[in-house]
Amino acid sequence: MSVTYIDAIREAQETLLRDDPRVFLYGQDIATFGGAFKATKGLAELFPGRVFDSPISEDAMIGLAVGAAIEGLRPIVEMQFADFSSIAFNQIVNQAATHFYRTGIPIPITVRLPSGGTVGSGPFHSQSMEGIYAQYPGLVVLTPATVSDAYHMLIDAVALDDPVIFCEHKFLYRWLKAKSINGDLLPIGQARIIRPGKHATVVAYSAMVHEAVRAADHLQHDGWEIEVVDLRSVKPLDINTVLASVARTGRLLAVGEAFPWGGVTAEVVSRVTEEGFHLLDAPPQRLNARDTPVPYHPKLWAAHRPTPESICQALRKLLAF
Amino acid sequence: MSVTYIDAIREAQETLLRDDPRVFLYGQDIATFGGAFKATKGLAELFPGRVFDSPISEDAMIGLAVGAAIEGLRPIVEMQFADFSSIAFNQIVNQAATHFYRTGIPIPITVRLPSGGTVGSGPFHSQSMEGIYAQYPGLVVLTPATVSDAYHMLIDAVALDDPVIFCEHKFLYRWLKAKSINGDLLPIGQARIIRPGKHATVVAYSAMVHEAVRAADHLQHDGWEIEVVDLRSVKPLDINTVLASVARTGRLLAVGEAFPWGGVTAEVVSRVTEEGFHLLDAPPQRLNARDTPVPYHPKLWAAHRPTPESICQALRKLLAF
Amino acid sequence: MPSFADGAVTHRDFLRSAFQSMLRARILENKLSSLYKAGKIVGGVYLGRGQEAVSATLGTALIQGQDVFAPLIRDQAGRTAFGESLLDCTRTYLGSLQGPMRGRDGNIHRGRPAEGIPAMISHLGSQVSVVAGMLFARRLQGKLDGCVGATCIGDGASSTGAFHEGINLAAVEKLPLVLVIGNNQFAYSTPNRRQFACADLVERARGYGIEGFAVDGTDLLACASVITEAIRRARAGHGPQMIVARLLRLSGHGEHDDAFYVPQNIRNDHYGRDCMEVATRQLVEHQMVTSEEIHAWNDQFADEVQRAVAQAQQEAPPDPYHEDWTALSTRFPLPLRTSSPSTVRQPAAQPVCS
Amino acid sequence: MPSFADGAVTHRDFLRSAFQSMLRARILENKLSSLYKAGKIVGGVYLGRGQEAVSATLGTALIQGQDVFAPLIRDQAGRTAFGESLLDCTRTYLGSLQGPMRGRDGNIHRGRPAEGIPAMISHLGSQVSVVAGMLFARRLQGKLDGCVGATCIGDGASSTGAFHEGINLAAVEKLPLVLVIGNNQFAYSTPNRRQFACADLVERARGYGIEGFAVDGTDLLACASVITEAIRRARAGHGPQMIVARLLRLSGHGEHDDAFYVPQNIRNDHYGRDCMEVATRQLVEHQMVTSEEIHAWNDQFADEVQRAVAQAQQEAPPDPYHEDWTALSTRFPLPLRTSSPSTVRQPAAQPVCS
Ligand SMILES: Cc1ncc(C[n+]2csc(CCOP(=O)(O)OP(=O)(O)O)c2C)c(N)n1
Ligand SMILES: Cc1ncc(C[n+]2csc(CCOP(=O)(O)OP(=O)(O)O)c2C)c(N)n1
Ligand SMILES: [Mg+2]
Ligand SMILES: [Mg+2]
Repeated sequence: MSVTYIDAIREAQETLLRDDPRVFLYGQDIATFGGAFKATKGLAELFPGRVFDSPISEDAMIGLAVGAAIEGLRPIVEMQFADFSSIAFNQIVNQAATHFYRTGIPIPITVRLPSGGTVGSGPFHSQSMEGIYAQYPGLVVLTPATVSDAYHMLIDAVALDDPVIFCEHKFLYRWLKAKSINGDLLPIGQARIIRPGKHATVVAYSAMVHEAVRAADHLQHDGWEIEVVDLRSVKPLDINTVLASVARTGRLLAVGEAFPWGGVTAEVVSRVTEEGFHLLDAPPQRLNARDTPVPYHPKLWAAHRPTPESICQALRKLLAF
Repeated sequence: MSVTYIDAIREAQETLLRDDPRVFLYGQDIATFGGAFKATKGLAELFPGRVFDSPISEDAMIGLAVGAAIEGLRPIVEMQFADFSSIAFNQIVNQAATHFYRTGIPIPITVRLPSGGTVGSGPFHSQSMEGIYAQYPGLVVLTPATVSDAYHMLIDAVALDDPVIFCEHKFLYRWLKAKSINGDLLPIGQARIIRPGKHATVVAYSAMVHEAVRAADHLQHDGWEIEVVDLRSVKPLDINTVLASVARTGRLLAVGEAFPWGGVTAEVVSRVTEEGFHLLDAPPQRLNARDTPVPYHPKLWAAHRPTPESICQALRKLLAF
Repeated sequence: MPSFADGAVTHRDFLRSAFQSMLRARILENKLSSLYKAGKIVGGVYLGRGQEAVSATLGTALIQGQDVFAPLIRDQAGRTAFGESLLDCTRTYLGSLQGPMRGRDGNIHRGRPAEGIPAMISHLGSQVSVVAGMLFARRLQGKLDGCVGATCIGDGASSTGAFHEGINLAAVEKLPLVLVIGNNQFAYSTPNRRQFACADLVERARGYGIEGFAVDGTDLLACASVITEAIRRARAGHGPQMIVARLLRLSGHGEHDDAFYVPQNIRNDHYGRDCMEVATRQLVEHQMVTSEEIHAWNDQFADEVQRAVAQAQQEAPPDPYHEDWTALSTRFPLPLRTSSPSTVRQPAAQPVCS
Repeated sequence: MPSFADGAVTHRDFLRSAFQSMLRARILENKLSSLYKAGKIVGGVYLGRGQEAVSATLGTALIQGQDVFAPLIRDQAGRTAFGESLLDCTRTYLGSLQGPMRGRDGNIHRGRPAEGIPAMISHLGSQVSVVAGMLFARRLQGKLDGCVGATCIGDGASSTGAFHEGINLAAVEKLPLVLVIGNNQFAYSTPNRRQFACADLVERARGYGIEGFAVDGTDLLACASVITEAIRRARAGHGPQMIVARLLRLSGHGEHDDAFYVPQNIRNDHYGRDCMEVATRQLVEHQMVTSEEIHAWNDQFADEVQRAVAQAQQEAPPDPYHEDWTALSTRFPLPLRTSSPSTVRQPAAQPVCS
């Protein structure tokens, strides 16, 4: 018996629909079909009139959710792929994100973005957009890396009064399994030390947490103890946990799967150098995807994103400094 | 006799239309009306059939430009305000930006974004989106700060074979004047030391260059010599010029007008700490706008963005370290 | 023939009320224009001059506290008719901390979403789906009966993808959405022929599977007849209604714009006439108002406007040092575990997909 | 009555040619499906099964080297008819470095833009304005005469803002754009009733001020008649043409999908029939082809497909170590001053706005 990451997301939505009458689901192919990734499988039958197939209108899907939130509901919108949220970009960053600041009325919508690369998915079904949305004031951007976090953080996302961009990693959907959803809760906005160590800190989130842990396991053979911090939430960003870790290790590598200019890893490195410069024994480093669209071919894709090998390599360089 | 920043942009477009038959202009209200900011004033009459009023369809405007570029033309698209490019987001980041990598056919379009804050413009007519676009592979993102750069860089933007996001600052449009457009050329991708100094480096771009220079002038009274680097282009980012400056001063403050999470200043700080950690005598700092939508009221706006006063304050803290 | 009667409101009362809102808006907007020209308002000033008949009719026919009204750029008259106070307007334009936008947003970007008036963002077309969402939510909550949601949009905004997605979604959901397109022949400076190629935008209705009406937007009686009928149909469950009102914007795009690009022949033609004059003539002729009443109203409204301006002007602006500089209603960091329930939630049943 | 004649091509030749493309595509796609099921293709496989008549007719009626054809997800037949080689398909699906996308993009996301075949991005609706732009550019260059640009789209994609903005812009510019909407009744799993509320999407044409045609997409003769006429009208300067072809997708959305959600009665109805069978019957009955010919073609095409697959399979994949990992055609840093002309450009005249 095991629970996958996608099971956890489905379960969270079932829990939410059951426990909170304000919740409804809106998205393409999420009713009868149960969603492109089956994250809503069976929910339309379990909760008649609460799960809706939308037209292929991402802009209007978010507009509808904002309107429903104004009226006191808590919509969860599924984008079929994170990449298609580019169509809803304006409604997300200008309508939803500014609403509370402008009017005092919060917009508790949750936008689920199936994110990140998988084999053969290519430039338009692989993107990681957390670093785009996090730039806009008024959004909370979550990036769960574990089965239990996928569950609890989605529940928490809907409980938050602000719009949440919920970045689920497609690679983890079926690959990541846990015995059960555990009760190891942390509040939104708090990072987790997922693997303790003392020689260097790797800050990662989403699927990269697992790649980082593998790299750390590998370096263990050489006697290196690498601490891995799972950010969980990229906005707000729990810089205190990161700083505390860097205080112990003196070395920082920030790893992300998004494009390399700016984004989460740049924010992490900047915050650490601004606030914890004296803690650093070596120049902090970043490892991101390459600066091209995400390639289709598995061989290119494997070289486009960070892997345990490239993380090890970056860590060895950092440790040798 | 003087030339303003907006004159320079208009002049560049006149030069381009005259010298290059592949160039045409497309945008809302740019023909008879000459554009919301008069950047195309008179050009429709001077160049019949080369300057077009578009429908209010930002997505299709960029799609049209991409198609025209495939056919060998060099469209310049004016967004009425940078903020409205959020509607064209998908066509810019997914259609235009990926095209060369995918097909080998470059897309030489120039998208002009009237950017940045001005008094009373509020949340949707004030945004600075350079840090959003720069995250996407396949785009060049330019941010001219001077009258001459506004002219020469727009000419260069159209000469580049890649899509260029040309961020013009609305505040500079009429406020910034020069005697004439000078011949002080630098290639795209090269930063300029706009004010030499030795105690600290301020890296800025667009309107913030002028605020930084004012702050530097002010600190001069106290004997501080502040070097100001104008990035000119935020992608590519000329880290060598920045590093050389930091090598001289040992101190870095990155100033931007965009929202504070990520973006240009985070990229600058991260690059400097990664590559020039040993050059730093103090923790590098950032100064950005506040993490809220850009407020309407002049009093709020003045406290939302960096000003000479807040830059001075940040510099004093940095110098005191 | 459609009737003006909507519940207890008689034809005469309806028209007098709409007319008063037109007048109040015109007087207010004239004042805003002078304030702008005197440098007392920063940013832009956008007027609904020439569009008051359409807007006021809509606002009058809607029921405050029950319906949704998402006004756009030229809807001062509709706002007034729907019950927005003059102070909401002057406070927003003048940046008072007491206004609904507290100086954070300005001019026509104001609203009271919790009272059924969404606060528009600039991006044209974006409000259509928001209103649809409000109606959709009410249906889910079993509160939709008898409600309608109305929003206005220009000819130019009909070219936005957001408009298309929003109205199509409302049609699919068969929501009581009333969409009023004010075709004032220009979008900023851009004439209709550069905006769309059909003869009349009302021809779009059929393609969305919704009902469409064309109306002379300069004619208050026509507007009252058509708009109340469309609202009646929406209320009665006929789904979205599209009304295309033809008229001319009698000001610049904003008060910074002299509208030099509007040719004289267009100004002179039928739709170039001023709906205020037409309405005055109509109501006087039909003996629904007297000139004396109009004079009295003029004085009364000028006085109201004057007071609304004076009050907003004397109110405190927002103070950046006391401003809450956060865009979130949630205060991070959250106290440990309080964002999660006290008991550990376990999945209800076996995961379906394992 | 529209005629099939387009230049020198006779009715019979046209239909035989279109039929051959249908057959070639069907055989190729069957092969792709097996390769996918055997794990030889990563990512997705998207088939045009049941839509070949529409697509092949379009591709056959367009002139390679002169027209623009922006195929979408279900256009293998149209691609083949327009002259795309089978190798372009197999190389892209199999990730060969020799293919037009060089392993950087896959499956149906391929094209040769310089040869009039834009390479679609996934975001539905986005290609409409790109094709409009290609035509617009040709007009500016004086090269538009006689050209048309065609693109295909599904019923679901008609709900996108990009579709609306693109077709409206093409109508405003009166471009020779031919838009073929393949209404296969489903968008992935979503049925028409959750996608739009009009009776037939062709009713949208009027609202854009363009000409519209409805056609039975399972009927090759009808498709040939209607689509060639629409293309003729576009070529003759009548502006954009919208064709709505009704049919049923005879596969899953992709080969991972068993389409359980398509009800049996829809499968059984008129539009559920297979256009290949219909076309075979039609052409045999009209004595345009013989069964022997069809058999021979079957063998020939199977052989061609086999060879295209085998060749792509043996070709080298892209090599990450030799990949040029830049998304720009410009190589930065630019050499000093070469991006600027050698002489200092000075503004031509006095600045207009100073
Ligand atoms: C998506 C978008 N693009 C551009 C603008 C800039 N803009 C503001 S109003 C306007 C003209 C609107 O014309 P129309 O819709 O006809 O309304 P009208 O002003 O005539 O009432 C434009 C182009 C905008 N607000 N939103
Ligand atoms: C903007 C956008 N949203 C969602 C998707 C995901 N998606 C890919 S194909 C598809 C269904 C398309 O349906 P339709 O347009 O009817 O074409 P068909 O597949 O039926 O030929 C969806 C939802 C997408 N590609 N683009
Ligand atoms: Mg208008
Ligand atoms: Mg379909």
